[in-house]
Amino acid sequence: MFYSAALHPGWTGGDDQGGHMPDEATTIGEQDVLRAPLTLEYPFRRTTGPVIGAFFTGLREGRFIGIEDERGRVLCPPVEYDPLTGGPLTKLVAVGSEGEIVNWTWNTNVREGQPFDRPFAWAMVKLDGADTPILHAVDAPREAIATGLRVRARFAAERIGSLADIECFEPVG
Amino acid sequence: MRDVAIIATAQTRHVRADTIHSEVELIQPVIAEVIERSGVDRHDFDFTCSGSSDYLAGQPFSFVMTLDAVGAWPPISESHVEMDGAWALYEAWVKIQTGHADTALVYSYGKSSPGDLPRVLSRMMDPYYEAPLWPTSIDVAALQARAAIDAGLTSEQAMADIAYRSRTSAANNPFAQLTSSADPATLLGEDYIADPLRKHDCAPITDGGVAIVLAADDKARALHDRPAWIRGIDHRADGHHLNMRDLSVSPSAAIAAQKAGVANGPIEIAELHANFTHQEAILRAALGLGDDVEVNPSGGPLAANPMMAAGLLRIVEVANRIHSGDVSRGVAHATGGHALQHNLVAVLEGEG
Amino acid sequence: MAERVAVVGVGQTKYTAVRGDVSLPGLLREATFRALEDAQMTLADIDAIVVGKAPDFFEGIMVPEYSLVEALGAVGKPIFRVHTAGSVSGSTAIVASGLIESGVHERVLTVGWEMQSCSEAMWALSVSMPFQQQLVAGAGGYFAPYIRKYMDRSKAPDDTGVLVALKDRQNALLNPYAHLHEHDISYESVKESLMLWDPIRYSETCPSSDGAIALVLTNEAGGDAAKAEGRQPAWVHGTSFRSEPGWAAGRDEVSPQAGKDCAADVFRQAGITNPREQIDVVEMYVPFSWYEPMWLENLGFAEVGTGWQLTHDGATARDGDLPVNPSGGVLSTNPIGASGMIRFGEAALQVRGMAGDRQIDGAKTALGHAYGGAAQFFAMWVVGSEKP
Amino acid sequence: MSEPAPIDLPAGLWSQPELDTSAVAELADVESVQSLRAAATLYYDYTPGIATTLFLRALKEKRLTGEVCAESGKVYIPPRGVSPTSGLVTTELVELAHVGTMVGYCIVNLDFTGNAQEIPYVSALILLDGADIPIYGLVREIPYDEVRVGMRLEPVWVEDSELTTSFENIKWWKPTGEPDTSLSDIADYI
Repeated sequence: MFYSAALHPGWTGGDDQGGHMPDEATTIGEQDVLRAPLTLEYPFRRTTGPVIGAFFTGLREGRFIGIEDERGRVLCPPVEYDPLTGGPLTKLVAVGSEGEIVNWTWNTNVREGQPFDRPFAWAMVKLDGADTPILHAVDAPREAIATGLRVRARFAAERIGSLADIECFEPVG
Repeated sequence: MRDVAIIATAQTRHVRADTIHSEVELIQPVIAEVIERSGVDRHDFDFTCSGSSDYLAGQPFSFVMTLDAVGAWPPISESHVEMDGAWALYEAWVKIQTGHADTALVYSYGKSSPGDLPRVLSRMMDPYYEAPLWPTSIDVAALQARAAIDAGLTSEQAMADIAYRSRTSAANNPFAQLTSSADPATLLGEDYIADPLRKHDCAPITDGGVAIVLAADDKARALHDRPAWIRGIDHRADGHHLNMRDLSVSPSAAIAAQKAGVANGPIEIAELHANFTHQEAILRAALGLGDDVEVNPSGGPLAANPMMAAGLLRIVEVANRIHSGDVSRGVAHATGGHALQHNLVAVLEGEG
Repeated sequence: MAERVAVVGVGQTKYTAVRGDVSLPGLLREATFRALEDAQMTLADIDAIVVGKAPDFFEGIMVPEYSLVEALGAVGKPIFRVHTAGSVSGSTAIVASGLIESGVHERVLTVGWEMQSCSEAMWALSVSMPFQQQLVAGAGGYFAPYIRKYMDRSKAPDDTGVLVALKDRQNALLNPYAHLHEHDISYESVKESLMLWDPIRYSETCPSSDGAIALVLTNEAGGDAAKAEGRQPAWVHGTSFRSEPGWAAGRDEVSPQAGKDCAADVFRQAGITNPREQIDVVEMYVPFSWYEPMWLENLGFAEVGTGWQLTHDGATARDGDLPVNPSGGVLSTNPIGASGMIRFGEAALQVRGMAGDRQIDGAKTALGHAYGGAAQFFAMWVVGSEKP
Repeated sequence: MSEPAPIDLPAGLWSQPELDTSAVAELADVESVQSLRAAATLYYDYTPGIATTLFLRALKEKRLTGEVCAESGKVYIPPRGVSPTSGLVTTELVELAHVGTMVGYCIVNLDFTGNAQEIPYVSALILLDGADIPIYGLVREIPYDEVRVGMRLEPVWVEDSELTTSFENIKWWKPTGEPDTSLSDIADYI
């Protein structure tokens, strides 16, 4: 049994005009090439260390924790390192559960795993007492979403120390 | 530093979904073609380097399978980066600078079509604070686009103009995936997909690959009558976390441009790895490109976006125009991560 | 071009099954800051960062170096990510070395890591692809037939692997960073451990570890400065990597040509004509015990078919003439994406005279060795206490 | 495995910094979060490519096909479309015999996630007559301690009605009963 380059023109070598992708293969066409679904599923466990752990401990307790960086700015969520120099940060601080939207987008193409299963706003929310915003979803109609909008965290009733402990943010008042 | 030049290039025709070929079947013809064009016997490459990502097609150790296309026998000096192929070129350039190599084969490829690319790319985000929410690459780009608009750097109109210009430029590019566009006014009448981004603001999902041959000094001169010399090349990173960066600027691209010597002479064309229209505005500012600089005459990533190869493809497009004599000095840019986090800038020149 | 390269900082974490007390960035920072402390530098002194780890699927983070940029002090700097399967962090150190050798940078930080506790690596290595049949049970299942081939070819005594495992695990007792500290290990306990992938016993396999290693490399001026301050550098005498197809007719999986070529290349660069005589210590990538005699032959330390004799004669023990893996090796510690660089870093510590209780007296020249894939990717360096 | 005995690291090493939690005293008395669970599921549309498709379509017809490297003449199975030693496209397919010689094996006693086999089982490298590279297969119908290199094996197929485009068409391999291949004849493979 033989098959030759003619079966998939262009595949075996260069031609300067059309590149290599065969428009149609004469013997084995696109419809004949096998395809199958492939699902990769991983149950990851991530250790948090004390700083990230403090943030998630705070969420479980219904509050936000930040950390002071080398210039005295409060980062929330907190990280172990100064965002510019990489130096170690150690001063944990409490941050409010209300804040304002500093950036946002309206997500129309909702994907599995996202906070809502209908179109919703992603927002960067700068919480009171923090100098950096946190990314999460906002439960409000599109026309209500705007930079400067005051929002507060809506915590989940059952909290385990996870980002899902924040259901979303919602407009204040 | 040794003089290092690109002396041959090849690329696939870029398509939305190549459901016919495996990854090695996709890249093999490109490698074979670039070797043939280079005039270097395949056993004579001193170094080989490739770039790819296992996440795109869901294939662990993807690069191990595609090594077959090189014919690594007898064994070769070879390495791989889990980055865009532009960084594979950078590693090869460094290898030549050490004196351990005079020639190098560089290739990269991506099959993004098997997965839901914007969702797959959410796995790049911070694993504690961002990735658990599954924000897509488009969601993140939209936040950056708003920051750029709010900073007065661009506008939805300017972005539509960029989309229109890019895809109509691609009409002359036989390898491009998208080669036409409605006019900007029509584009602006479309709905947002992630406010302020519309579909036209986003690079397409693409399967494809590219390859390059590098040679040093006299070897380059012997192999090509007009080598595309790499006069400067540098890459830099910005922070990752969206909340700790000013998304409207790209300090890392600016440093890389300065180190690569972009401003040391006139720039005729720039191929910028801007996967979203607003990123072209951010990069123009960072690289200090004037309005006279023609950006992405190939159509750029908005016309064909083979992940992990689209950055190296920018270098290919500039090199091709130098090889042909159309251009004597150009700049190529590649990016990695989301929201232009990691940026590489290369200045290419023809002889003289 | 051809700048001399010195290793002036080595930092390691305590390797263990689960580093439950640190985050991923915290793990890398622990190794990084220890390396910087050793080098008497700060993050601000570093020009570029080169990182390596095994496939991104293992930890579920695509291009994880990007979310680690701030943690590694890499903002505004070049960061570079290498991936060459199991040899990866050996390759990573070589790429880092090349950045200095080429004259592009003066001080480079390089980091390799793995948090195997994030997921089950065994699972990730055995992804079930459509249309395929799941027959190879992880890395051990792949390598076991080739180990059997070596046994058949060399007529090595059946307990060679037992002796290697016993030696490496006992060496590990002198290495405070090693994952496994099996104080009660014995010849019998290894030999009686469960036969997992016949002929590979449980105690002849590497553990799954969390851990990171960082190296600080400098140019000649940096190495001279360290020396002047009484901190002995390890000078890089040669680096090499070689690759071959993992699946090719006529390929010798027991003693791959790429390994032979890589060793020949690195020895040539280092001016080594008789490795058995001229190399004082070897840190060799031995994830399954039998690979010690196999690599001894592949690397040219022993004639074909006789590598096992060095093991049986005690030549590879701490007090032998060619100590192999005084750190305890991969058999005692295996954070996959760090394992290659650990070999390179331990080799550097030996020639610096800074290997603590595991120090081999008088070590002047050492080989660091890593391999990956289907024993098809090789990375090696030779380091010495004297300038090349 | 016993837990590693505690051992001190060299003194004075950089370690994780102590946190100042004085401003968040309310967290002092609650249990700290130490780790997160993060499931991730990704979906792909897998394409094995032309060469594998041709092979699998033949396999569905109970045929075993190999490809020939144009440079070395070596016969590869399963085909991948490109010769790994020459980098050339393999343009010639050949049909291979349904019998081969075992050139290597491993007895697997380890159960692992995703494993579908009963343990212990024999994972073997089988060199089909006419091929230059062995394929993997499961060996059954012989006590595993009698398995040996050189043994002649033939495939046991699923029922014809169950044939699909999958490697699973071959349930396992069994001894043919022929005399073993002389080891010198397969010296290049063992």
